[in-house]
Amino acid sequence: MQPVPLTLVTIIAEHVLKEKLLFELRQIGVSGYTTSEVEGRGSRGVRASEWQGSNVKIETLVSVEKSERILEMVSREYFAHYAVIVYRVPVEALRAEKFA
Amino acid sequence: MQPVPLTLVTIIAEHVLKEKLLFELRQIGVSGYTTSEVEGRGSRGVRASEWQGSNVKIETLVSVEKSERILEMVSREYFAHYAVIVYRVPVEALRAEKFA
Amino acid sequence: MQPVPLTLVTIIAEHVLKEKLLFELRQIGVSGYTTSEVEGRGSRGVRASEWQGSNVKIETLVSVEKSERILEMVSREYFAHYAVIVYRVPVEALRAEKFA
Amino acid sequence: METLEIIRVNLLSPLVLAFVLGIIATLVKSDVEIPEPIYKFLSLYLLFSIGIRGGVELATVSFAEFWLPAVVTMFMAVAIPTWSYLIVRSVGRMDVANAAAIAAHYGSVSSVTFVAAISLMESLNQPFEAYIPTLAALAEWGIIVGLFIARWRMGTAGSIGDVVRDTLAGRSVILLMGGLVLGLIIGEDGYAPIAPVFTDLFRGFLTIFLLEMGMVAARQLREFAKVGPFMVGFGTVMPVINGIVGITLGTFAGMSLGGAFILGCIAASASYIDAPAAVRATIPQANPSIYLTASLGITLPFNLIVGFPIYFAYTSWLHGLVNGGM
Amino acid sequence: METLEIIRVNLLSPLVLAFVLGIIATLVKSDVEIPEPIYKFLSLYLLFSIGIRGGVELATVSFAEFWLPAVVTMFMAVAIPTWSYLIVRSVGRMDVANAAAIAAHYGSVSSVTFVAAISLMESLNQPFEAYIPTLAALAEWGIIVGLFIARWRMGTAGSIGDVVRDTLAGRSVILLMGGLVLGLIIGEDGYAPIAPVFTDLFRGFLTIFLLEMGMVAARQLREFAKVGPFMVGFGTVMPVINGIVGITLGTFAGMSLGGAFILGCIAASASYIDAPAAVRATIPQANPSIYLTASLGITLPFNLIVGFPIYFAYTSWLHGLVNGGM
Amino acid sequence: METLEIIRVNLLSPLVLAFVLGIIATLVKSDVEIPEPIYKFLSLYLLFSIGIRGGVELATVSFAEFWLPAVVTMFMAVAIPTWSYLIVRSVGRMDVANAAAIAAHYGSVSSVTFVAAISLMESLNQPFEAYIPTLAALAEWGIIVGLFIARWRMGTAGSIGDVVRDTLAGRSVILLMGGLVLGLIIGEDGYAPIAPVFTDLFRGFLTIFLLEMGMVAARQLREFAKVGPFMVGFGTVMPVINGIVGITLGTFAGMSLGGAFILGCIAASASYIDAPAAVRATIPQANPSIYLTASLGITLPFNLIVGFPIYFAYTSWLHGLVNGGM
Ligand SMILES: Nc1ncnc2c1ncn2[C@@H]1O[C@H](COP(=O)(O)O)[C@@H](O)[C@H]1O
Ligand SMILES: Nc1ncnc2c1ncn2[C@@H]1O[C@H](COP(=O)(O)O)[C@@H](O)[C@H]1O
Ligand SMILES: Nc1ncnc2c1ncn2[C@@H]1O[C@H](COP(=O)(O)O)[C@@H](O)[C@H]1O
Ligand code: NA
Ligand code: NA
Ligand code: NA
Repeated sequence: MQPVPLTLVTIIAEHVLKEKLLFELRQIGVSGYTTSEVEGRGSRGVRASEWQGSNVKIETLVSVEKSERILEMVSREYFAHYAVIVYRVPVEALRAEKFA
Repeated sequence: MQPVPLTLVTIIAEHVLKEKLLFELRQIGVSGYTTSEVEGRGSRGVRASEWQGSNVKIETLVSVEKSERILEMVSREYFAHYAVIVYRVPVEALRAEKFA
Repeated sequence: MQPVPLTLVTIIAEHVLKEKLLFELRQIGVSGYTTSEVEGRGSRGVRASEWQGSNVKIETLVSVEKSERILEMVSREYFAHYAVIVYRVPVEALRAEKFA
Repeated sequence: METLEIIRVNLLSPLVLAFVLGIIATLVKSDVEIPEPIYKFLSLYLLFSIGIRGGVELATVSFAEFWLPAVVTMFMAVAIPTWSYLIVRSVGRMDVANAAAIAAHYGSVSSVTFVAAISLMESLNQPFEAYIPTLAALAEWGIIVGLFIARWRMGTAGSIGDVVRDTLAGRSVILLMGGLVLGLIIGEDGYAPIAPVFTDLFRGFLTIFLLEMGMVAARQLREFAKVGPFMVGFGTVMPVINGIVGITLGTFAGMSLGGAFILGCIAASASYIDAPAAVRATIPQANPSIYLTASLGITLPFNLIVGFPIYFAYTSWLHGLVNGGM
Repeated sequence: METLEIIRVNLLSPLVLAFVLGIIATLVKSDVEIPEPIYKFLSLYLLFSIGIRGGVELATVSFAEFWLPAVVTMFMAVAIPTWSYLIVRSVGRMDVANAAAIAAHYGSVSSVTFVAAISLMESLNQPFEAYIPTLAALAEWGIIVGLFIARWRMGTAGSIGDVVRDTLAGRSVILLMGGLVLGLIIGEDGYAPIAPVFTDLFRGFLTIFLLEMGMVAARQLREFAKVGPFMVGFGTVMPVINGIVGITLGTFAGMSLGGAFILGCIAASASYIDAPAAVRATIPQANPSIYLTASLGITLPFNLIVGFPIYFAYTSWLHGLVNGGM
Repeated sequence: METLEIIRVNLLSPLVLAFVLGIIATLVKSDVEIPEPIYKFLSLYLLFSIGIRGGVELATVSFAEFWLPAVVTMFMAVAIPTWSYLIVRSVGRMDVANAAAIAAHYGSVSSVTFVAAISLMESLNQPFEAYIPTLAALAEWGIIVGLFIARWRMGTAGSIGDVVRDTLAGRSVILLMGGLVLGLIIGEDGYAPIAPVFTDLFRGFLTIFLLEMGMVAARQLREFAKVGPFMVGFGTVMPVINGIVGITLGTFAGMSLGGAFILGCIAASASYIDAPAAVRATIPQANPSIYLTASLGITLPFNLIVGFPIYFAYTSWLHGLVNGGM
């Protein structure tokens, strides 16, 4: 099985955005995602969820095109008011067909 | 200390595979690994562990050759019946001798 | 919004180093970081925190220059006596101004 | 009971002392820690327990005695956010988003204040109405009113529909009302075998919970400087006003001394879980430093330590006046 | 006790009501949540408590009364998976992997059903045999039988050796049998100081646990559509058949009314933790949607709500017949 | 009580049996697991409970009876790490870093040993001094002495200032001393309503905690081979010496039988949480396999299973001698 190039997009956001972001990812048509609980510190001060202690990290393997749309969505919808960062890195994955 | 190129292989799998995968990684001779609890959604439906809520993410820093063998192992043993994805990305790490 | 190149530095260390490492990162002037609880196995044997079960993973998005300083700091201060690994990977992120 | 005596009883109760110990532990940077799952469990347990115990007694309540307190509570769920909003806007000169956010917090209920108020009445052997959990659930609606104000004044404020649904099906409402129905159905006999958990452990678990809340409040208090003098004043004066209104209305609605006191505490308290989450999702422009620090860092300790004796003294005095003696 | 009365007692018990509340909370998408560590702890506590309490009474048990029920349970651990397999193959027309997977589930024990059955007998003041935890541990072997069927019919099914070891050293077995031995050694006197935790809190903690199990079952129930009508029928009829067999064999093996009822519930229940994990690891071809939804989404609620009264009515009737009156 | 009898009582107590069950569960590779948040909560609960209960009784304590035991404890906090260091250096021939690390461990307190010692006295109805939690808090200073030795002999050993602060504001100290003050303030009356949690549940929760500690100790025991024969000897002989010293000093300082026994256990025990964390941060050259395996894998089980009867027999004998009969 030959590895194929894909893009891994990582979003780190305050917890209150979790369901919204996953909903938007499904709208964009990602084939799957993986979430985990993280903590963090960035440019924003206290957040509503901070005393409850956590951010969410969302990782999704997608095509380059979809990664563009995700970056665009996050910056358009959430950058203004929320604590959120997003980055992407090219990776090689097996089973390309899954991530179409 | 000069950073050296290595490959970071990430496996995300349903929890029931954790011990098996780590065993296989040790067989392949990885120098170490890091695991964490994640949740996820992919192409498979409900899984045995799903109502208990979690996948495992296994990350291991290895040489390119070993990364080939890991990808091959995962695809051979687990792709058919299990919820598992695997990808790799080139990184730079310190202490190359550790990851021989 | 145009993605800009940055470096993602990942440190995995025994838990007892968490506060010290974050302190050093702030000294170096990182704009933020994200931490999570992981478990792991490497070349070192039992560690003080091991029976309590966890390592810490620290991820920080920085410029290449700062990534150099972080690698240098970790190798200088912690490689001799502690269980710690560090690696970096180039990524593309939005909002470059944040990570100056 | 005299005012001094009630101050003493409150200040020297295990609950308040544990809260203060939590504050101290944080100030001296201790690593004392109640793990989050335990915190969440205790919070669920306390609400569920209050619901069930209310339910067990509920059989004796008639609609006649219930409807007026319910109307009064609904009135406050509208009125308190409204005047909170107006005060923050006019006196505090804050923008619409922050004012509406604060209104949503002070308009709804802090479950720990509510639970501690019940516990105080129990420890003073002051009976209170079995339907009290229902009033707490109704008071949760204050959040929605706060968010409606935001939408109305700002044109947009996320989807209010979701918030209404989330509030109605929210943790606190389900646990209080679900517990109430469960208690009503099982009655005294069904309750007996679970009483060791839901009655006997209540005060001790609440003590541990307050240890944690003290730590949480103290961490939030560090943001003190950021909120400015207006919010410090607001965070201490507003609860007293709301508390007095709640007690007065409760008393005239025919509630017992204990019941009117608890309703006053519901009114005086500011939400620190449900409101922050709802506000963050719908009014992201508002600054969490302000509303969280006010409700969690200022009003919560104020109510527990200073407010309770004031409210109880006022309730006693008013009941003496209205009913001609306690 | 009359059948109607037992239906009432069961339906209106805090346990079943908490379970139903959990189902409702999930259906209305509430954010009520029992954190996973609490869930795991309660599950450990309940099994350990049953083990210890059985052990404390065990001194009075003679081998003579124990051996027949033990043999009967071992027989069922072989027979139930076998006929479950045959029924799923012939009537359900499923493939070998899925049939064997289902056999492993219905052949073993749901610990929550087992614990709830014990609690029901306690609340009805029906005594039962002290060695009951041993029977539950023996019944766990049904998993292994299910996996043997898979290996035998499919040529390969992972390493059965591991599964045997995992079952013998599994959580449930260690807690039940370890608790039993511990209880036997400490006796009444040693038990007294720990009784507040292991006896007094039992019913209340079980109530909270069932609140969570209701949420879990309801989430699984959403997969309902995927399993098809056969599995819905199987998930409700199979437990009744197995339950009746268990009760009948238990009764003829000389067990008390309470004991035979509990053995029936062991037989009727389908594992939702140990079996899924073992099956996933050894028969990955089988579809978890099917076996998990059947055992967790259908059979668990069925047993708790509908099954218990049926099994108890049958047990009473049979005991009346055999022993000439209750 | 005779020595054989105390061996029996200790070995067959639920606490030790649960500990042994934990060891067995780990040896047979069972998946029994106490989730970490539960473990942390129980550990907090046990210390807090001991603090509060001590505080409730503290009103009766005069400074006259307290000061000598306090001085004795402070003496031991200096002496025990010192002679531990010297023995490890001279007999064990280890390097400075490892010797100082071991000194810090054996110089301070294992909270589970301390709590279990208190529980043993309670179950034997042996009264002990209310100020005992203070002694445990003082004994924590042994860690600092160990680290001072490291700094003194090695030139550098991280920042001792931080360690002093961390020890003074550490979890154990805050919970024990905070609980003590809380208990002192609330008194008997204030304690009554929280007694169901802090008194009644104590022994049962400790049993569950020891189940987990057995698993932890057994996992650590696997490192046995790595530590070598000297550490095995040290880990069993050193506690006996320290225990006897503690008991003797306590007795001559006028403590009761129960109190002297507990002080002996404080002396005999080796820290397994606070010391490892402090040592790892300040003496990273020291090998955790050695100090953790010794304190957690060897000394902890030794004290709980073998040490307690020895210490109690010695305490009884000494008290008989000094006070002319028990
Ligand atoms: N430079 C960074 N590196 C890694 N994570 C970051 C960085 N900046 C922010 N974050 C994460 O993103 C979250 C939101 O960041 P911010 O919007 O800057 O407050 C933080 O809580 C961190 O978890
Ligand atoms: N496109 C994706 N991006 C990130 N994680 C994924 C993706 N697809 C699947 N996963 C993860 O891999 C697990 C198994 O995927 P699957 O086999 O597709 O069900 C999921 O539960 C996710 O945690
Ligand atoms: N090759 C590796 N790949 C991934 N993580 C590693 C690797 N080696 C070590 N680690 C992580 O780094 C920690 C410390 O490693 P070590 O210093 O080798 O004991 C381990 O506990 C792992 O979490
Ligand atoms: Na309010
Ligand atoms: Na069964
Ligand atoms: Na010691």
